[in-house]
Parts: sequence; C-alpha cells; structure tokens
Amino acid sequence: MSFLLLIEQILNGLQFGVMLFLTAAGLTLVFGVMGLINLAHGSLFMIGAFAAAATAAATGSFVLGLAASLAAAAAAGALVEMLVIRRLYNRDHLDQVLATFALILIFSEGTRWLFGSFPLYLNIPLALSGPVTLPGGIEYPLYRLTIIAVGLLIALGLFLLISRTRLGVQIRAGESDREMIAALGIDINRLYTVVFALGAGLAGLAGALVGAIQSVQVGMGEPVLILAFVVIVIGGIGSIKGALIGSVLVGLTDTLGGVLLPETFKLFMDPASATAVGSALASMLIYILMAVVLIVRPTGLYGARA
Amino acid sequence: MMKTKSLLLAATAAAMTAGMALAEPVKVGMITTLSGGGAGLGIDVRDGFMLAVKQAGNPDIEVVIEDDQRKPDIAVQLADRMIQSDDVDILTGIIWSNLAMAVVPSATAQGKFYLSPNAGPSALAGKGCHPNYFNVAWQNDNLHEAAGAYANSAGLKNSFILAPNYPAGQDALAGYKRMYEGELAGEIYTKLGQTDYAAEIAQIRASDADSVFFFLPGGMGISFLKQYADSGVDLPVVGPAFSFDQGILQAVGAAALGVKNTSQWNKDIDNAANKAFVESFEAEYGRLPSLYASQGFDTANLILSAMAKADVKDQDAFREALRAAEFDSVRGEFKFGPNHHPIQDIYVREVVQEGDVFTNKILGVALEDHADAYAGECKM
Amino acid sequence: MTEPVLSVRNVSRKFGALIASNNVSLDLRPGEIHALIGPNGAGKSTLIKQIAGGLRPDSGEVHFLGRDVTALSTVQRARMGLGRTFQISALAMEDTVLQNAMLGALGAGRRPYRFFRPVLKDRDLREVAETALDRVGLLDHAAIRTSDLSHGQRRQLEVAVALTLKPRAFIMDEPMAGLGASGSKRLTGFLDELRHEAPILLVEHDMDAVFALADRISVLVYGEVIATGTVEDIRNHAEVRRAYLGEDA
Amino acid sequence: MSRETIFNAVLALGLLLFPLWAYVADEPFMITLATRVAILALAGVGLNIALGLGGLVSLGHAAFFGIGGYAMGILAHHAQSYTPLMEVPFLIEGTKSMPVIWLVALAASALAALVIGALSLRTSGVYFIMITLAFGQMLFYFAISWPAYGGEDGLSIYVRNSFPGLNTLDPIQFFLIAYVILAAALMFAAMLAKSPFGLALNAARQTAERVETIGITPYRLRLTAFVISGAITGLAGALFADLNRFVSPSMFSWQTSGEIMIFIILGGVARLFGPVAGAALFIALEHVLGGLSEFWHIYLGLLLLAVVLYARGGIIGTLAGREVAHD
Repeated sequence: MSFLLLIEQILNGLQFGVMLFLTAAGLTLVFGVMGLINLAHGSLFMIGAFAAAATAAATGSFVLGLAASLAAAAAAGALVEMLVIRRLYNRDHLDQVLATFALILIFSEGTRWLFGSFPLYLNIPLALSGPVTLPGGIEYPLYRLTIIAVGLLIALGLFLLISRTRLGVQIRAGESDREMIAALGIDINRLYTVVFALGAGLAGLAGALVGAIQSVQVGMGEPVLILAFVVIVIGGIGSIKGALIGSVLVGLTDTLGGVLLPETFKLFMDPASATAVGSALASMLIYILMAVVLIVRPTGLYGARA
Repeated sequence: MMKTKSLLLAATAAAMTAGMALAEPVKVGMITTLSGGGAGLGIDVRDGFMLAVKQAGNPDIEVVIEDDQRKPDIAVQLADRMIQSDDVDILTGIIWSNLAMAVVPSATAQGKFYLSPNAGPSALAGKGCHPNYFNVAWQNDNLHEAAGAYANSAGLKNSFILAPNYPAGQDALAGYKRMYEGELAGEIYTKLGQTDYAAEIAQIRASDADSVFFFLPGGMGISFLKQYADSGVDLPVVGPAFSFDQGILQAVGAAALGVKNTSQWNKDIDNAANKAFVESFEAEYGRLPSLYASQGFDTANLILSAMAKADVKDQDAFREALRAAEFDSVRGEFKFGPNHHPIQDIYVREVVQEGDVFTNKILGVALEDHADAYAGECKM
Repeated sequence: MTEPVLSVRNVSRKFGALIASNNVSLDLRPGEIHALIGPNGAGKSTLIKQIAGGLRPDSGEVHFLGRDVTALSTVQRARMGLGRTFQISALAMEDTVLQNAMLGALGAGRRPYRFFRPVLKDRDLREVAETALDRVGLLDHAAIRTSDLSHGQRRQLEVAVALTLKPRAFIMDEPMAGLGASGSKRLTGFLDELRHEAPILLVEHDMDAVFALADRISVLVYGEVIATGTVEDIRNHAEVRRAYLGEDA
Repeated sequence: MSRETIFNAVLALGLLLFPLWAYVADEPFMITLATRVAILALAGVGLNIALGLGGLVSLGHAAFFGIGGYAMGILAHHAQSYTPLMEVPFLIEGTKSMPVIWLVALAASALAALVIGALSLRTSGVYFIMITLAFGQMLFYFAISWPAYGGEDGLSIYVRNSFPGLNTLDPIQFFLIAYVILAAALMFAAMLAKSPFGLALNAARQTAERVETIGITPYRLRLTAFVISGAITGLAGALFADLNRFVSPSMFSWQTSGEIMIFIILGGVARLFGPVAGAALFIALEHVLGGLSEFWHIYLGLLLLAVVLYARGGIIGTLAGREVAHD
C-alpha cells in the first residue's frame, strides 16, 4: 500500500472518529451529569436525521435541515426528560435500561408510522459536494473535511462551555456533587432538562450531518448507539476529552483494521481466505480494543470514578 | 409479534370466475418483515401478493399474514404456529436468506409447500432442495452472475468487487466471479451493517480498477452510493437490482443515476401482464411497484394457477400444477428448472430519472434463460 | 518485653501533595488496648487502611504476628487473624443480623464454596455466630433486618462479626460512635475483657472511653505520630495538649 | 406462607396447566409458546444469579445463550451429515442426544464464562456492563463471518434432537422437558441463595469491603457466580435452539442480552420467580399486542414504560411487596 493511501486512510479513520464523537459527546455529557444510561440516545440521532430530511425536502435548504435536526432532537429530548427520564435519576441502572429501551421501541415505530417504511432522501448541499485536492495530491470529499471541522468546533465549544460558562460550572458541580447544586440554589430540574436537551440536540445534529452521506432510515440509531457506548467507555464515562480521544481511537482502529488486517493476512495466506479471516477479525477489532482498554484501565482512559 | 390479518375474501364472489371448479379452500401463511429497518421489502411483497389475490377474486384462498421482525427465532415460531394451529397449506413471504434457512427445511419436512418470493440461498437450491420448495424469485447468485456476464459484454476487464462479510455476500462475489472473465483489481468484505465506506472508496481509488461491482443490500447500499458519488471516483458501477430498487432509489437520489444493475424484472418489460400489474399497483397503493412487489405478485398468481388445476390436499397433483407454472408472469416467460428454481431472462437496467422520480429502464438481456449453478447437486 | 503482635514501621503514604502518613511507627502488644487518637483529617483512616490491607504504603512496612504483611491483601491479612470493624458500618443491610454474623463465621471457617445446604442449618457456624451476638448483646435481635437496627446496634454488630473470626488482633474504627451513654459504658466493659483474648488497636473519639481503656495512646496529627505513651504521659504531654486536647477543652 | 411464595406457586402451576389445557384443547402452538416462556425464563434464571444475587449487570449473556445454541447446532449438524466433528488428535462425532448436548452446552458456556468473567470482573458498574457487551459483540461478529457453520444463515436441524424414552417432536413432551429443567434450575437457584456461597455472594454485592475483611475474596465469589450463571444460560440456549430446530448469530446479538435482562427487570430483580413472571408477561404481550396493529411496538414500549415508572420492583415487587428478610 502506498504511503499516500495510508495517509488518506488515516484521514478516513480520523473523520469516522469525529463522526462518532458527535454522537458520543451528548451521551457522555448526560451520563456524567445525571448518571443516566440512555439507550434512547440513538433514537435522538435518528430523529435528527429524519427532521433534517423532511425539512430539507420541504424547503430545499440543507442549513434549515440542520437547524431542524437540532431543534427537533432537543425538543424531543426535553420532552422525554420531563415526562420520563426525570423519574429515573434515583433509580438503579437497570430501571434506566428498561425505560430507555421502551423509548427506543416507541421512537422507532413512531417514526415509521409518521414517515413510512422506506428510507428518506437527504443529500449534501451542492456547495459542499465533490472532492478537493489536498496537499500531496490526495483527493478528499469536501463534505467529510467539513464534518471533521464541525466536529472539532463542537468539541472546542463543549470545552469552552464547560470551563468558561455559568452552565458549565453547574454541570461540573452536578458531576461531583448533586447536593451541592441544590445548596447553591440552582434549579436542578431545569439544569437536568437543559443538559439532556443539549445532549439530545448534539445527537440530532450528528444524525443530520451523518445522515447526508448515509441512509436515513428507521433503526439507523442503534449501531451508532453501540459504537457511542464503546467510545465513551474507552474514553472514561463523563469525560468530554475522553470521548474525543476514544472516538478517534475507535475510528482509526476500525478503519485501519479493516484495511490493514486483510493485507497482513495475505502475507501468509491465499488472498480469498485472507480477506475473509482479516475482515472477520476486523469486525471484532473495536470490541477487542475496548476489552483490552478496560482490562488495563478498568475505568477507561480518562475515567475518574470507579 | 402476531398480527393476524385473515383475509377471507367475500364468499359472495361465489359468482365465480371461470375455472374455479375445485372448492377445497387453500390457506396461505405469509411470514414477512413488516416492522423495523427492513420493513419496506416485506411490505412490497405483501402488497404485490395481496393485489394478485384481490384481482383474482377467488374466494377459496385465505391468507394469514404475520410480521417476523427480521428475527429468525420469531420466524420459526410463526411458522410453527401457522403449521400447528392455523393449519396452512402453503407458506411464503420470507425476505431474508437466514430466515428462510430457519423456516424452510422444517416446514417442507412437515409436508407443507413453501414458495419463496425473495430469498434463494444456495443450500436450498442444491443438496438441500425439496419437492415442496419452490423459488419464484431467483437463486441468490443469479443477479450477481448476470452482473458478471454484463461486465464481460461491456468490455470491463478489471473489476473491484465488494460485499458484506456474511454468506449472502460471499455468494454474491462468488456469483460475479463465476461469470466474469476479467481480472480483479481488488476484493473486499465489509462489515455487515457498515455505514461508512470512506476506507473502501479510498482503496478503489488507489487501485487501477476500471469498474466496481458491489452487493450491499438495504441501507448499506444507500450509504455506499452516496459516498461513492461524492468521492469523485467515476468508475462505472455494476450491481444487482437490490441497491437500485424502487423503494431505495428515491433515498439515493441523483447519486445512482446511470448505474447499471441486473434484474429479472423491470416495470418496462413489455408484456400485457406487466403493464396491467404496474398500472393496478400504482392505482391501488399510490407508488410504483418494486422488484419485490413483482415477486409477491407472481407468487400469488402461481398459487392461483395451481389452485385452478389441482386440489391442494392432493399434494402430488398440486406440486405438478405448481411445477407447470402456467400463469402470466410479469417477467414474461417463466419456468422452473429441475430444482424448482426459475429459469428466466435476467436484464441489465440503468438508473434514470423520470420527472421527479428515479427509476430504471431496461438496456438489454444479460443472461438468457438462465438457470442456477446448483441444480446439478439437487437430487429429487 | 514480649514481641508485639502488630507493628507499623516507618510507614509513609502521599496523595499528590498531601502527606497522609509521615513515617508512622507504632505497635500493638499482647493483651493491650492501644488507642489511636487525633483530630479529624489527621490520617487515622488512611493509616488503618494500610494496616488492614486496603492501601499499600509508599514506604515502610507492616508486620503482623512476626511476618511482613506489607505486600499481602486484605483477605490474606484477615485470614492470618486480623479482625476489623468499620467506622461507617460495612454490613449487608438487606440481610438479618444473624446472617451478618454467620457471614463472619463463614469467613472464619474458610469454606464459602458450598452451594447446596442452607447456611442457616449449619449448626457449627450458627453456634459461632450466636455466641458472638450474645456477647455483644444482640442475640435478641438476631432475626431483624440489619437496616432496621439503630446506629449503635450496627456498631455492636460490627464488633460481633469481628468476634466470629476469633482474631489474633482487632482494629476497631470508632466502635463507640452513636452508642449513647449506657451503650458505650457496656461496650467499654466488654472491650476491657476482650483485650485478654486479643489486643485491640482502637481508633476512638470518645475520650472517656479512651482514657478508661487504653494501656497506651498514640496521637496522630497531620499524618505524624507526635506522641506515644501511657494515659498519664499523654495527658501531660505539652505538644498533645496544644495540638489536640487543647481544642477539645 | 408469604405472598411471594403463593404467587410463585400460582405461577409455577399456571405455566404447567396452560400447556396441558392447550394439549386437551388441541392448540399445539400454545404449547410451543409456553415452551418458549419456560426456556427464556431458564436463561433469565441463569442471568439472575449473576445479576440479582451477585449484582453483576451483564449485558453479554447472549454470548452464553449463543454458545449453548451453537453447541446444539454444531453437534447435531455433524450427526445429521454423518461427518465427524474432528478427527485429530482424536475422533469426536456429532450427536443428536439431548442429554449429551446439554452437558456440552453447560461445559462450553461455563468455560466461556470463566474466561469472559475473569477479564470482565476487573471492572465494575457501567464499565462491567459495557465490557460484557463487548465480549458478546465479538462473538456475534465472529459467528456472522465464520463460514464453517453457516455464518449469518445459521444452522438448520431438520429433526429435533432425541431424549431417551420421549418423543421430543411432540410439543407437550418437549414442553415437559423444558419445564422440568426450569424447575430444577429454580430449585438450584433457591438453594444457592440460601447456601453459604449465596450468603457470601449476596454480602459481596452489598459490601465487598466486609467480605474481604472476613477473609473471602469477592472476585472469586463473583467469578464463580458468573460461571454458574453463564452455564445455566448456555443450557437454555441449547434448549432454545432445539425448540426452533435452528441456530443463528442472532442468538449472540446484544438485543438478546437485553431481552433476557428485561425479563428479569419486568419480573423483579433478585426474585426467584422474577424471570419466569417477566418472560411470561413479555411473551403474552407480544402475542396479544402483535394482533392489534402493525405498529404494536409502540404499545409494547408504552407498557414497559408504565411498568418501570409505576410498578417498582417489577411484577413480583408490586404484587408481593418488600422482600422479607430471609428466614
């Protein structure tokens, strides 16, 4: 494999990682502040994609679609938080798992009821379509570069939000000590609703951004959910920094593993079985990565709490 | 999981169409995917099937429809119920090969007929064939073989081929290679359910391929096509019809325009039965029929044609009637091979835009009177 | 002088910039009650953890029964006969008082991997557990759910569980807390007897109990032992009065 | 007798009488449904030992369920095709005998649980949930892409495996096999909870520190519980495969792990009959709601939500109230 191709694949891994980060950030935020396992996070991702597709189809504007994804997912998140999630903070993880699993069922079939069983159309805006030539002669899709940029901007925004704003102070207080928040006179119900809606909105935005180059269909959120969990667990639950590093690690492992493993096996096997064995191993690779990280560091790379 | 929509068509239609002499009613159990991500395919099969039943106006056919949720164990459970409790004569409807493998062997072993409107795993065409199993769609490899044949005739010499790493994917690449005579620029198995194909597309770009063949059903195909179109790689793409089907094309949009794909059916096949089918389907459901709908439609008509000739309780006679396949297939000519799989023409289509709608038009025949590669292994 | 049962030798432990234990040395001799006192945050709990095995010192050694146990786990030290009670009750709250005591007996018997016979039908274990409960005065409460006990009763149960192990030395972390006057008087009397079975390293805030019971006292301030001596020595120790008792007075 | 004991007895009797009624009324599918309940409840009983008694929330029990299933599938596949399982270093033939298959399923899943548990138990809390999920996913992807035994298509067994003296193809006889095994597992679980091991494990869940200070290693207790738990779930997997006469990688999927866990939460965590009540309710709901609408998942979701929010402690917790302290 040429050096240039390797660079391009590393870029692809990075890009995949950033896409994962967009979904994982909201999940880790909600977990860190509220201690809530939210299986329905993938559904919010799906809601964002559907809202964007519907809006873009109606208005012809991708940007409006993005705005709609953010709004729809945040609204759905706030609604769910007030109606259901709020009652679950003091429950153990098992109740949260069951309740948010129930939410997946409701969201998935509700979406199918509203939008039908066929995938929706959502494409990237003309201005961002097609490849650009990078230094070194790599042709790379502009939209994917945009995703990398947006993802990094959101990461930066989250760091600033948490380190520099009043909301960030409250979030940090919430992570360390719930009683302290109440003592500080902060309306904890409002804080939780806001954080949950923020996490949901991020998931929705990710759904719209990613949906433009994937398939907008019912059930699109579940594989993403599992990957997002893998990411935040590797990074350490509750840590935005961990989520970013975990995302990139998973993105690189998955992409490079899929490319390099079959090549490696070809060195000592016939090509057909090398491809088969290499691909099989590659599909297990991120889970192997996660298991190894947890065996070495039982609370993830940046997880503080046991 | 059990939605029972018993559709006992009005007995008042006892005015009776000609040829409905045999009064023994036939009970059909349809197990198909109606909820979750893959529901579109099952809904199409169901709608096509029920359209034919409705048009026949035959009061002697009763259809029980159930949702398998694309889960093998649910499909088995439904089959058990239909066989044990509903006492159906014929089972049909399954979309996915892995579900078919779960249901078909035991259903046929229990003396039921199974007519496949979509899945055609090689095991059931070869060593595992059964007198009571009929495939009305295709053997899984057929469309891929046709794609290979088309690649030869189009002068493609160096294909890059990819499919998900699971049995149907492995069959797909094997099927393509069976007919294709050129070189392979690369051969990749992707992860089942994969949504991002940047790495694969980079490999395609870096190779010296002159064409791409892929089999990525459902959402995987949509993702691949969108990302491929955006990558700037402009090698010609060939694939089986599954990723260019009516239900999917609207979601892919312009990214699919011009792609050549192989199919045993298209809405512009020129015969009376097909014209009537396309028109009546659009009138009934307000959308264009898909490949899957056509297969459901043909399956129902095959059953109806056999009912007209034999009593379902007389299994040997009914089996002969099915094997004769004397119905007006929307594909034109249709007959069964010795292993009860179709011998049929497979066409090359191109994705085009008609007004706002993306659809396919036929370019020519890729393989004429094509049978499958496993018939020889079938002993029955 | 007899060989000490337990000895802590030059133990130090840091958490970042905080020095939790600074070159601490102390020992526990047969038959004695050695009280460890000090203001909150002096590093008593950290020291206890290093003795019992939950935490490894950065440097220094812990010896128990003449053996260097610094590298041994809590479980190994417990099996050698180090009995411990917790400051914040570590009891199975959903279980009955008797079950908690039997748990101790089970640990002492070293045979927890039995899957079939109900543990409550094991006469030997039951006898050990009931004897221990009787000694702390909880036998009447044997069938009560532990979470329904008062705080004082939970301390008693802590002691009872430690008793079932028949340890060679006790480490007790504030057993008097929450007991009330009569309760702590009874426990004081009980510990006074108990020292003849095995010596006790006693961390306690109740100074009346400490002065009544202790043969020797060590005072821990900012992770350092500033004084060790008899009750009289400590009462008269100028630095201790200043650093510690002075605040109390 | 406590209310929970009465409820358990009613449930046990009901699960036996329902298929007997179906047998008399000639409703063989109802027998199949009851068999499904019994087998899935068995899987739940297995998980409940880790989850309820040991506090080990495993989202990877599909691994053991699938291994049990494939133990059946692989052995029966070789027996069916008259090919040996392996020839070197010594000959192993396939088999169609249920007892042998069960033993292999138990042993294989116990071994897998030993390895997975030994690594996973280094973590705790949510990390434990996720690392067990990771192992389940590894096996899932392995099963899909491993062509020798059918990959995603799975393995079909044409005739159900045999049990000496019984006709396993007769639904009621197969039901009775499953029921007896479930009953045995419940008895074992009840005994385990009261045994010395159960006492120590239960204490380790509540206060690991205490267990250490009495000289017992919590890690080993938990690992033992995890192995027992995995083995029982593996046995359920073998029976489930025999019920369907089919195995496929979907038995390894994370949804399967989730479903087994949901039976327990629905029924009542750490309740002896929790998995039975949960599996029965879940399957009854599927059966009834499935007939109402194409979008019946919405109703199922709403019902599950109602149970979490308003029926705390699951069905048994609601009906029987707070658990009485043992003895």
